Amino acid sequence: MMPDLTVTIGQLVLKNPVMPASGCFGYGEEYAAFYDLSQLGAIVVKGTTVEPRLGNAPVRIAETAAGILNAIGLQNPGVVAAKDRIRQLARYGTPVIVNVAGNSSSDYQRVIEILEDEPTVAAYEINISCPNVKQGGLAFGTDPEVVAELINKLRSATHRTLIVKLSPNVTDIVAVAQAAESAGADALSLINTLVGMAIDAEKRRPVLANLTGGLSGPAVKPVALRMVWQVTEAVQIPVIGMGGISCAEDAVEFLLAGASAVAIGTANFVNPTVCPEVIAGLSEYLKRHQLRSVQELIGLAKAAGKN
Amino acid sequence: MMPDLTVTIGQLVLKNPVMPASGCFGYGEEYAAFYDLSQLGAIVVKGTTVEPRLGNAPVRIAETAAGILNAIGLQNPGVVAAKDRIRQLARYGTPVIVNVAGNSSSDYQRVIEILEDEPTVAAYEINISCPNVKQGGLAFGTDPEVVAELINKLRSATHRTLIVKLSPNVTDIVAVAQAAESAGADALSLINTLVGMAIDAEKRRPVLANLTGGLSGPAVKPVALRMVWQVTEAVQIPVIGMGGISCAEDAVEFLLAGASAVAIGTANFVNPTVCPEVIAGLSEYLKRHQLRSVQELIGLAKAAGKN
Amino acid sequence: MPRKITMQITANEALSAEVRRITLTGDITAQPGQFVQVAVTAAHDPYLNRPFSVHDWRDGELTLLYRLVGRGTAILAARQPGESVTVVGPLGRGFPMGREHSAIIVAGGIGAAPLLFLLRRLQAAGKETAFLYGAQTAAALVLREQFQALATTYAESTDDGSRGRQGQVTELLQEVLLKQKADIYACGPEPMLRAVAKLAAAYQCRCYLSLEARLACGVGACLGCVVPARDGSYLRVCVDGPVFAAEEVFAP
Amino acid sequence: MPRKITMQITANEALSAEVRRITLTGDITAQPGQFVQVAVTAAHDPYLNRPFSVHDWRDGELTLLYRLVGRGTAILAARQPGESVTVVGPLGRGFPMGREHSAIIVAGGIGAAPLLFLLRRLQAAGKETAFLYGAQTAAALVLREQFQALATTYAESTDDGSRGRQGQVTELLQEVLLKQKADIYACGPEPMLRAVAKLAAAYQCRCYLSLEARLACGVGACLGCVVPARDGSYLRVCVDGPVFAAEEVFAP
Ligand SMILES: Cc1cc2nc3c(=O)[nH]c(=O)nc-3n(C[C@H](O)[C@H](O)[C@H](O)COP(=O)(O)OP(=O)(O)OC[C@H]3O[C@@H](n4cnc5c(N)ncnc54)[C@H](O)[C@@H]3O)c2cc1C
Ligand SMILES: Cc1cc2nc3c(=O)[nH]c(=O)nc-3n(C[C@H](O)[C@H](O)[C@H](O)COP(=O)(O)OP(=O)(O)OC[C@H]3O[C@@H](n4cnc5c(N)ncnc54)[C@H](O)[C@@H]3O)c2cc1C
Ligand SMILES: Cc1cc2nc3c(=O)[nH]c(=O)nc-3n(C[C@H](O)[C@H](O)[C@H](O)COP(=O)(O)O)c2cc1C
Ligand SMILES: Cc1cc2nc3c(=O)[nH]c(=O)nc-3n(C[C@H](O)[C@H](O)[C@H](O)COP(=O)(O)O)c2cc1C
Ligand code: FES
Ligand code: FES
Repeated sequence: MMPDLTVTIGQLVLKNPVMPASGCFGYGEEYAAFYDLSQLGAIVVKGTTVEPRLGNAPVRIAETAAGILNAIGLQNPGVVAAKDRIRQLARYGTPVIVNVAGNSSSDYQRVIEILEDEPTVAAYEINISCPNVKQGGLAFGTDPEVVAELINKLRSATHRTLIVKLSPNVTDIVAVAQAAESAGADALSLINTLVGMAIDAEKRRPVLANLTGGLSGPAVKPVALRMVWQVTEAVQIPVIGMGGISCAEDAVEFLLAGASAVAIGTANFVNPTVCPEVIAGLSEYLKRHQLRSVQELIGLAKAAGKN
Repeated sequence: MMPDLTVTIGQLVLKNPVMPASGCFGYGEEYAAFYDLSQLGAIVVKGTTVEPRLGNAPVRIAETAAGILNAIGLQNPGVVAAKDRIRQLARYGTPVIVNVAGNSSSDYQRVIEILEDEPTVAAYEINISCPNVKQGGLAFGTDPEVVAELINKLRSATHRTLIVKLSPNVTDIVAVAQAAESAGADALSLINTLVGMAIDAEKRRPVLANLTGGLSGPAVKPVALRMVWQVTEAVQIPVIGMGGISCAEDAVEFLLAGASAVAIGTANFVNPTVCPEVIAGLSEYLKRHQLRSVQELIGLAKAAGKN
Repeated sequence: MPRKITMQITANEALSAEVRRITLTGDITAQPGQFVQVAVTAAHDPYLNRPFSVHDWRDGELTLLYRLVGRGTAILAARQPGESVTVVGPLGRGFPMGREHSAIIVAGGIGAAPLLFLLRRLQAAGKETAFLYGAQTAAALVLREQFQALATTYAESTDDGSRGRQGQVTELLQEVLLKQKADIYACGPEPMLRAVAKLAAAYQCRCYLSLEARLACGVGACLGCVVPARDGSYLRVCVDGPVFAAEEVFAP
Repeated sequence: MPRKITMQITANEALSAEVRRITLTGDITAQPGQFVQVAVTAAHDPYLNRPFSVHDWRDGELTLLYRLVGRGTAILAARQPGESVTVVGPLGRGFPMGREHSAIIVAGGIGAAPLLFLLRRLQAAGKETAFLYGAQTAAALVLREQFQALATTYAESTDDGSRGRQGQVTELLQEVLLKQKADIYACGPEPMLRAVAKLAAAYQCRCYLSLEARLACGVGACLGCVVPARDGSYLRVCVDGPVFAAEEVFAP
């Protein structure tokens, strides 16, 4: 018997808990060459702002040990153009989650307003944590009160599932998580990238034109797992876990830590078929461990962690 | 001509900017089998507390992608026994820096008091950031006011060089750095480990008995470089940079980012002769780049980063 | 359509101290100017796949030419025939076939890599080809006989004069352009490409350049590999290129 | 004194589906029961060195027996004769020579690794040795002929009865202990070691056990590899062991 992979995130019932992470999957079409995107639990599209953004100057990517730094700077065509591309995803019949970014709460509101009449959109993921945008961005993600205020406003702007994406660059991620929860978030996603830097020893200058960038990939997995564990101890709403997932075993670890679903980012770059491979691997894992449903895995390591 | 590797940290003049990181070098004797420790710029011994500490239960170490998690829990023989072992290091004639840990400001004061009459001790490194000790430890390192208060007290307890070791697990490391500086710290060292976690997918439980541990090794280098860059922009006192250094090129990157010296931790475990290799490699680098002194490297990437 | 493909290594040999050639068999197709991403290791360090232009492709056999510059290429060099390697490709937009009867191909150092496949295709299309090959020293003119044998005309230059004309390969280009109009194709270091683009503009020739950038995904999803376009926007090297018309990317 | 040594691989062969033997030459010394840390890769993933007991050492030749369990051992298995590998060692405290005329060696599975060198030394010291070898199946009794040829007496058991006695190797131990007093040496899975320690205590024999833990530094500096001692403190497997007297670590 096939194990049941269904999970629920707010109003969304996902046929499996695996989705690409925002900014790592464009608007989906690039990976459609490699497999049928309808296999995915959900599709998360890239950070979308009201106006088009050019993004940062190159160099935008630096490779680091078991990871990368990126400083894309939210390059995107703006919500109006993005809407057309999002509509193309309807054919896959899998929920589409739009990652929303901005510099002010009215920016976020405006993006949601414009997308409200687009039926392809299933949920919003509020990116309060992009480390590569200089004004605003970071501040939103680090102060629980500012987060609560923003999410309150967005809560009245939509009845759709509202996911708040948390920054790991904080002293106390639990406080931010709880603020988002009490302001009405339906779910949380974490982690966004850790702020980092690379320096070219030979050229004696920073590698990235933006100086700093966001660290992602296997290198950050231990930090992500810890934060997912901590946050799921402290909130009732579901958490989408991410940070360095590159195989089914990694995904299992996030579920065991308490995540209800997982997102895969940088690993797509190294292995374009990682998402379907993780979905298949999850099924295998459940069968091997004689579990009927992926939901049995969620938070299962917590009990063990307590004795 | 041999390039000049001398750097100054508070009252210490180091013959080169390379030292082992605390907790990764015991009290020195283990690595004395591999090379003459008098080659080192300084020797930093492990976190020392007033009373002996047993440390955490095993499992204490988990390997992660390009790094490790540790949850040693400050196992140490207590300051009185440590003093005898520190005295053994006098023969190397290189400055000995004692990493001081505790749960309260009087703990730290007490350790310093007991070490004040030991001439082998050249400086104290105040560990306000050990993530593996449950009470106290973490709180010290994250709140600028608490840090200022602690360092104020310790400043009156010693005329020796006082180095404050910062935690990377904070929203704003610059605020903590500035608090330590204004309270009278002679230098800063960063970063300590990032709080992380590992889960065993097969056993479905956390790997570490302590649940969380501190992440170190090449994986954290980008975060460490960023923090060294940020902190050295904001303070006047010298910074000892660390986090993932495993070769001379890595050390150069930290110096270029603004560090006045570097410490090498986890890499000793993989390559027991990494410290002398980095010292030799620094000389090579300076020769190849026709620089007369390592001091010319300090912060050199900042200028490039600004155009 | 790009795919993830497991390929078998059939040869992996040194052509010079710095340049090697690896031959892979497997179910892949390619056009001249396209590239593949090679998963040099299954471990997480180095993390990203390495992009290499298709040096040649026929009968299910893919050949790459690679210069040893760092860790990834060192790992690739240690892989043995018989082993398998994961490749993602074919990727990117290759060289268009052009309109003129004559084609000039300008190769700078390892930039020669994608130009063999192009040269064969242009010859097969009945074009007259001039292959201009520049490098720092004679030893770096790898596979010179091969290019010389295939091209209608062939000329070469080295920085140190150890073979061919001493000087820049663009001097050779200027001489050829004085005599004929042609479509120009080039791959090599950026300063060379800029100089080629300038000459092409001066002589009003179509000009196609293969660019490099640091790639992450290689498929257009991450926006990591952009170069500034003439119109102020950014172009992705991996899918909008790696071959660009000169006027898309360089001011004349 | 431990050192960091570059060694040459002279052989690296499969002894069973899971167990391999690698032979290295270079300037190293060792005592039975000591181990080395092997830098399986120069990249940062996997990051730590892998510890392996000295299976044998003579004439500048170091032999390790290793079981394929994960990524590090898989990388090691792919290394070719002729390549070099960095090794740190010798590390740890080995087996003491004991006091009785008779020695019983108990090997559980890959726990046999350090016991060949010990067996040779005990024989050379003129002791009478009983080698008791247990594993899950016959195939896992690697090098059984070698142990059998060297030891004064030899007995074996498998969980599935596919060779030797069906059952636990500790049953064989009990039988031998009924007949004679001896120093006991053991390496194998922890439950086996605990059972051996219990029998040794019951028959009042000295007993030395080689333990495993997750190591980081391997030299005593990180305090990562501790096991609880009987006295409530912690012992470091890497320098206080890996060989411990049974009563240091296990309650009788
Ligand atoms: C579309 C495309 C096609 C390519 N085709 C070929 C080819 O056919 N043959 C060939 O030899 N090379 C080719 N390259 C370049 C090749 O990808 C790099 O040389 C290779 O990835 C280096 O890997 P490494 O791990 O050995 O070097 P690393 O250790 O990653 O780097 C070594 C040094 O090279 C620099 N570097 C690495 N990659 C790049 C880059 N893409 N741009 C600028 N600097 C870089 C690094 O900063 C570092 O200084 C191509 C690149 C692209 C984008
Ligand atoms: C002093 C000492 C001597 C040893 N001698 C030998 C020997 O002679 N021959 C031999 O085959 N092995 C020996 N081992 C064990 C050997 O070090 C490990 O099997 C090896 O490091 C695994 O590496 P890997 O990368 O293949 O596995 P990994 O991918 O690191 O791990 C695979 C699985 O094994 C588990 N694991 C790995 N290492 C350990 C460990 N030390 N303790 C418990 N679980 C672990 C992991 O949790 C994981 O589930 C020894 C260990 C020690 C401490
Ligand atoms: C190139 C790149 C672009 C990204 N863009 C966004 C984005 O637009 N919005 C967002 O919320 N997160 C963005 N992220 C963060 C990822 O969604 C994810 O949170 C992070 O990379 C950690 O997961 P990973 O280690 O699996 O990549 C981006 C990450 C990368 C690598
Ligand atoms: C096993 C281990 C023990 C450590 N113990 C201490 C300690 O006692 N005091 C301290 O300030 N830092 C301690 N650290 C942190 C290191 O000194 C260093 O800040 C950190 O590991 C980052 O450097 P690295 O990546 O080079 O290891 C320890 C790190 C490790 C890995
Ligand atoms: S490499 Fe990702 S868009 Fe080009
Ligand atoms: S492994 Fe570091 S003390 Fe034993």
